[in-house]
Amino acid sequence: MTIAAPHRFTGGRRIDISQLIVWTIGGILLAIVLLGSILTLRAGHYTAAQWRDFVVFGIAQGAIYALIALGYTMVYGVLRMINFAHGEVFMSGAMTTFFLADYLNRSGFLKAHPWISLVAMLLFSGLVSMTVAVLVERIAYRPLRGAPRLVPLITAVGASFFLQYTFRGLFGSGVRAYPAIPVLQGKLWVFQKTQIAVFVGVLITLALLVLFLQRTRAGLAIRAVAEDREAAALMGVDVDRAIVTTFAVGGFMAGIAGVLYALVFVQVQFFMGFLPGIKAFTAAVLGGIGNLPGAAVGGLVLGVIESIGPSLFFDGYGIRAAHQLKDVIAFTILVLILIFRPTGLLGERLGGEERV
Amino acid sequence: MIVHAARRAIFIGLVAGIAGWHLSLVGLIPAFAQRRLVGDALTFSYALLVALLALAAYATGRRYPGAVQRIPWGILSALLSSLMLFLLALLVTHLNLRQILLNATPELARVLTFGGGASGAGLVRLLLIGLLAGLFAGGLSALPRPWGRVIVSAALMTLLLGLLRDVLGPLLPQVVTSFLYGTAGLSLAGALVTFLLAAVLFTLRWSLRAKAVTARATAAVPATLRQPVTQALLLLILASVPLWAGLFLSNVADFVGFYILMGLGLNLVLGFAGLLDLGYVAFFAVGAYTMAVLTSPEVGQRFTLDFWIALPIAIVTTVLAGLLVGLPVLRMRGDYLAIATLGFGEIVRLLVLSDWLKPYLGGAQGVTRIGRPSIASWRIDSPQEFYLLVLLSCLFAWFLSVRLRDSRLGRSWFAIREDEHVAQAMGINRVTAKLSAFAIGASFGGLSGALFASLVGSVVPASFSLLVSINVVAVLVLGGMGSLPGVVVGALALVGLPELLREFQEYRLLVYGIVLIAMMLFRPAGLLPERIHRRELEEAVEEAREIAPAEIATGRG
Amino acid sequence: MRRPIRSFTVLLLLLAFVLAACQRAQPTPTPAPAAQPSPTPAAAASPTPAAQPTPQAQVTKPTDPIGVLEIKPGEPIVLAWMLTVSGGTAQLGEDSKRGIEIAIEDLGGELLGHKIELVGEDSGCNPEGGQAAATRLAANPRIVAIVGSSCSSEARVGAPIIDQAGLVMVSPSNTAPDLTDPAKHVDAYLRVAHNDKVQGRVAAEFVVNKLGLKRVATIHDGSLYAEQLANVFAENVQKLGGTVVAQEAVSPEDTDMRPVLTRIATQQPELIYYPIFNPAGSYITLQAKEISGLENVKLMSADGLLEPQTVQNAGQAAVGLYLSGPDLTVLGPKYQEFVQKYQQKYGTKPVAGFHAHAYDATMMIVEAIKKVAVQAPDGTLYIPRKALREALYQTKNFSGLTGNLTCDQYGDCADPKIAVYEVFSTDTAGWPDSAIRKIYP
Amino acid sequence: MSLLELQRVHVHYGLIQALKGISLTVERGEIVTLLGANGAGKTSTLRAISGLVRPSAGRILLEGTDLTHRKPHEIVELGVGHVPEGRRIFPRLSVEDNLRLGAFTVHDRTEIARRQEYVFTLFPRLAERRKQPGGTLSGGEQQMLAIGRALMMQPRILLLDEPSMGLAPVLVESIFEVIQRLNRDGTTILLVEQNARMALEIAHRGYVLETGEIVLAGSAAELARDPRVQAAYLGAA
Repeated sequence: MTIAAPHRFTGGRRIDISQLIVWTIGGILLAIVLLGSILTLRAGHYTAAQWRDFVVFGIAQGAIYALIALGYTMVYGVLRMINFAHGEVFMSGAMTTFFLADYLNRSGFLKAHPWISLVAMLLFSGLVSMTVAVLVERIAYRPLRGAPRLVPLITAVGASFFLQYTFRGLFGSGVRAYPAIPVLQGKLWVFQKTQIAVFVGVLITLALLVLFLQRTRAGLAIRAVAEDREAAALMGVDVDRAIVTTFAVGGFMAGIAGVLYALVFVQVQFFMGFLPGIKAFTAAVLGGIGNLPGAAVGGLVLGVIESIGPSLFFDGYGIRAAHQLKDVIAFTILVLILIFRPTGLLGERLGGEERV
Repeated sequence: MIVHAARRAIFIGLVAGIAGWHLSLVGLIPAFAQRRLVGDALTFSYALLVALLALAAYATGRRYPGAVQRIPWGILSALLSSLMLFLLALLVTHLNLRQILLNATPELARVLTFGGGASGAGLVRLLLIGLLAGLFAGGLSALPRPWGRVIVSAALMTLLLGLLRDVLGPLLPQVVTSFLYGTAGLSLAGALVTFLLAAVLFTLRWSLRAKAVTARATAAVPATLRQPVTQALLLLILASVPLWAGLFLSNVADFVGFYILMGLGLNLVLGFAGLLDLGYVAFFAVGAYTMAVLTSPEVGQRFTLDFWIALPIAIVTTVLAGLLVGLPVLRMRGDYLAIATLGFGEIVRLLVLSDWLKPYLGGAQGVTRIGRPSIASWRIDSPQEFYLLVLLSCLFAWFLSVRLRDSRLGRSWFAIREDEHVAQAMGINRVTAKLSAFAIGASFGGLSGALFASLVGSVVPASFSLLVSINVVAVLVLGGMGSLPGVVVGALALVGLPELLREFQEYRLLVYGIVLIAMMLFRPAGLLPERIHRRELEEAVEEAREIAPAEIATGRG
Repeated sequence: MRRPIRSFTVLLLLLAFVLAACQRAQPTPTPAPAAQPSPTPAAAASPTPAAQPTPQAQVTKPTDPIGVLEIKPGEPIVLAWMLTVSGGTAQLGEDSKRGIEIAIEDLGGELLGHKIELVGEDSGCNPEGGQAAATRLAANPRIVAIVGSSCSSEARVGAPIIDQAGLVMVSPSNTAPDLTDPAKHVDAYLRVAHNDKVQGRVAAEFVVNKLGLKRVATIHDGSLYAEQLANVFAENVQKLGGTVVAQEAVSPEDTDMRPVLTRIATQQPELIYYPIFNPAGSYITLQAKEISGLENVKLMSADGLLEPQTVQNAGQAAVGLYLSGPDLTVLGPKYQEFVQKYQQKYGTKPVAGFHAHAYDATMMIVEAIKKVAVQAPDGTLYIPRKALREALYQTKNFSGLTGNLTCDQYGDCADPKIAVYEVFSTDTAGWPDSAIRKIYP
Repeated sequence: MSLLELQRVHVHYGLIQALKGISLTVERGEIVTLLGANGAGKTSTLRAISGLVRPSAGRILLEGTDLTHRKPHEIVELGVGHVPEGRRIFPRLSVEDNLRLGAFTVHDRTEIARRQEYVFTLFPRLAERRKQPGGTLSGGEQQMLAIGRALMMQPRILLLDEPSMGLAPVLVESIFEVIQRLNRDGTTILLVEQNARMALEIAHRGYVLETGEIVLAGSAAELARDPRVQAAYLGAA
């Protein structure tokens, strides 16, 4: 005992020093942000309405992140793996549905029956994304289940490239513009109608998802597999099927997100999934990965910080083109959350087991 | 039994057909049709289509012991794939799909049917070629042991030589070039000679290995001398590259060198210590920008340092950067570490891009007029001259890696890789071990970046995207994590080869994705696996299959 | 542990040896076997594939200080492209590549009795891509000339390499001013794209003098092109007595521009100038008017957005948008015909803005080849490289799709007429006339 | 035909061989116990039966149906219940959800409710905590939940792996009572147990495993009398 004690002591102290440095850096960052915010607010460039607008824009963007993040979080919760290709699943739905939307628009159906068209687009996109997600799982992930974690991460990166460039090859590299849906044009209070549509979409999807997980047999199976795959198998749960269901549901949501994205941002392109994919992952981590409401909250918070952050934090220092640093803020948040609160804002759920 | 075999043949035939559809519709097949490999007839796309059909036949046939079963089932598969291709040709010709699918052109139909068009003639041609491919693949696998392999290797060699016409042509003596190559690709005679030569060579190699002649031949040399002699020979060849390789190949070699350096650096972190760093590009960027800022008159203090002074400063800066990244992520593992480091990588890129730091780092304009090294009066300027510097750095990094691997520190990295908790319980100081992995690993990346900046002469933020990090990880994965020769092989394959085939860059990332997935599925330990790692990984994958028997693996799907 | 050290010493010795060899053998480093275009060794030795020179050939073979390319009967004339065809900027290069392909098709795939072969390298829109592509092309002695590069960053690094190899390049889309700056210009470099100095100045004159607006804001997207152009514009506005109230930046992947626009709104600009690309450019167009404080702001962009997609993507919001760019009024029916060919061949409308420039670059090169090539009686074609360059520099009033091209001594060949257009309709069926009209000068 | 029959079953984990040709039978209505030291292969035997590991050789038959290459969930549907070592309840799911998972193969809602009532009468403590997450239960309650969960599927044969592990002696008693009661109600049981004395008390027959092989077999009474068993597992001098 006496021999072991000093050793443990020094070991402990060294970790403390490194932790101390980390905490100091964190503290400095916090101080910079706080000081910047105070300076900005005192300078008073922005009106209250403008601050409100920042929040509104952030929520609209964040809602998209949230929808994509739900898929990340589900897959992570069940499989403990980052489905790096999820951004591409999102893209595949949006890209493919463009042709449907374009067809509906040309034939005049879109104008005549906007709601039916919208539902058709959402379903179509969901189905395409679902198919892609399931195929990716089948080919790139399932044969490697149980292999070291790095392995599926690498196939996921591979799948991501494969999908991006397949879509580029099939449909070209050009930017395509979705037709406008007449009923969703214009503003309602401070929001664009499309933004409201996205927001409502997120709420409905989240609610359906929670219901699905809590109330259905398949949902129960997924939750069981998320906690203990082997024990679930011993209960008679078909683990493969539960995992496929997870990918299918996550993919479907990504497809929905794709169309909603196109409603707000109009333009789609083969490259469009990459950055939202990473941001959505950040959102999922922010909310506590594996936690469904967390993903939604994380998405919104990230959106708002990205929108408001550059002005709030940096304007006071008079930094040039502060908006350019918005992704720096996003990634810094990601890193800080991982360092200081790896379970995210709401803590992780869905899954069990210790990780990190 | 028959039913099962038929189902299998049909399944594989369909899969190959779908693969053919994919390759056609993404534009690979039409693009490759421009490239003639042998004579005027054999284009790259024809070779690819035939290979696809033959592969289908081979995959179907390999299950069965004898030619009697192999050949017919193989032919069935190949014919089915041919039919699928013909169907695509028909669709493309008769439906106007171009509004949606860019590559659904009449041209595609022509290529797919080997020039026959979507008509009876095309169908006959396709089926005939399917039949031949099936026969060929079945017959090949039915040949006694070495011959099938020799023929395939020689054929691949010939095609490769044809493909690399523009690279190799200028390097070879005029006489050889004009004999081997026609107006485009190999001439028929050239192809024949190449094929025969390659076949002889491969046969020789095979029989040498079989009879262990190599062992006896080398045994003649005293054991103490053997290694230095082979090493010296290897080094001589390596060092002489700029003398024979020419401008372009030397440039490619330099870039391969940069990736070898980065690969060796990441190998310390990922291969040895098992820490997945997806933001390795950060160190490359720090090295490059330090070099740029210190030696270019354009930014910062507007004073310039000599390359040789800037280089060590760049390395020290990256070591510091390594520590800065390493410290906060000490407690992280696995996915979380990967994502956090990815975040760091992006942050660095975004900062160098920003207008905010433009006065110091050049912003979007980047930095140009970066200094080049000179020794006495000799200015190292061209890729050829740079190559020697790169080679020297790579060798240095290699030796350092070897020393580290066999050192106490190396062992503690391995221990952490295997099980962090156990390692800590054994008295390994996790903090020191991890930080040193990050710091030393970073320094290789910084060295690479500094050389890169100096060679290219200018840096812009776009050069430091996430893709670089992923590239380096892929280099390790392909070669085999933890394996030093693997890094070299990986860099040659993933950086060198695509450079040689630059005109197909459009498809580079597509192929890249396929390679990453295929490697993980079929050879997870890499091409040149490190010994310990291989066993471990294969067991894990094996176990994974046992627990959740994958239909793909057992072929029941 | 002694082993590595010993081999290291061996290596060092070897390296020293090689270094010495290098230094002696190659004062100007060029690939030994591909050395014919090297500037120093006298031209006497240069007409290289002189393995079996025919008597007639010797009679007509021209000499040239940087080499003569010999194309035997049956051999193709090799043209090369050096464009970005991968990654996020892929469509820019792809679009130009198609312009070249159509040009070759228009020539019937033949020139002076030889087939035209097109080879190419991806240059990835970054310096190392430009470097790799340029060295690759430089090492290929069969190449006559290069159409490229796509991005200015590639050309900065690539042009000196191309120059050293004795080749010549004509860029369809580089607009960065420094490339033809007398201090930095290299001999092998020409471009048919306009210099942004001109565009930025014209845009500023239009804004200040014609519209009478004084308070402007600029946005760039972190690309070399956008940043330079935004800066040139800002400088010129200030010179003309205006104020630049905000200089912001976005990233090309951004989709929600409202926050940055709100930032700009606090400075109450009268006009926002954002010389960037799609999709980011269309996002700004779409979202600007939604911002309170920017309801009446004028929007202006540059040639990066001068494409039908801008109008398609932004829809009604694009109406009233000003776009500077090459004077399309001179394009007329020839251009329309070209676009139709494009659409027929590739099944899509042009995906970026420099297809016509690429076409012109190709045709300009072809004209120059026709001027300088010497045909031997046996059909062998000789193309003296220096003469080819000079012929290109002497291009005068070359009537291309993008205007009448005349090259100056620093390689600027573009018709320097920059016009400002206004989008007046969302109908892109008859682009450009159906959607935009020239309003300045 | 025996209810369960193992024929020369081999199991490998990578290079390590865990089972070297195990053959055993379990008849309808029996309690059969597997005895053996740690690492003897008891758990591996159960895992092989329920499909969690795939035997490298040999066959496993359930009333003549070959289980050898089936997936775990199919084996469950054929009527093999398995309470794994360490209980493996789902800690974040409620007690009810845990039980519902036990009856996952049953589709009839009223039947599920009936079985749940049965489990609750067997373990009244669980009824009190039905909404609570499984992870918040005490060790004994978790074991009850684990067994209750296995009962929900009403298996033809129940594989129990170390049900007494980590429990207080009083609880062990009651667990064993439940096991016996189940058996009386008609469930066949294959029991792996460290506590050989208690196992042999309730079992009809037993097998003794050493390093992946069966070294002894016989009725529980015979085994209890066997001096080797006494020395190694019953702690008798």
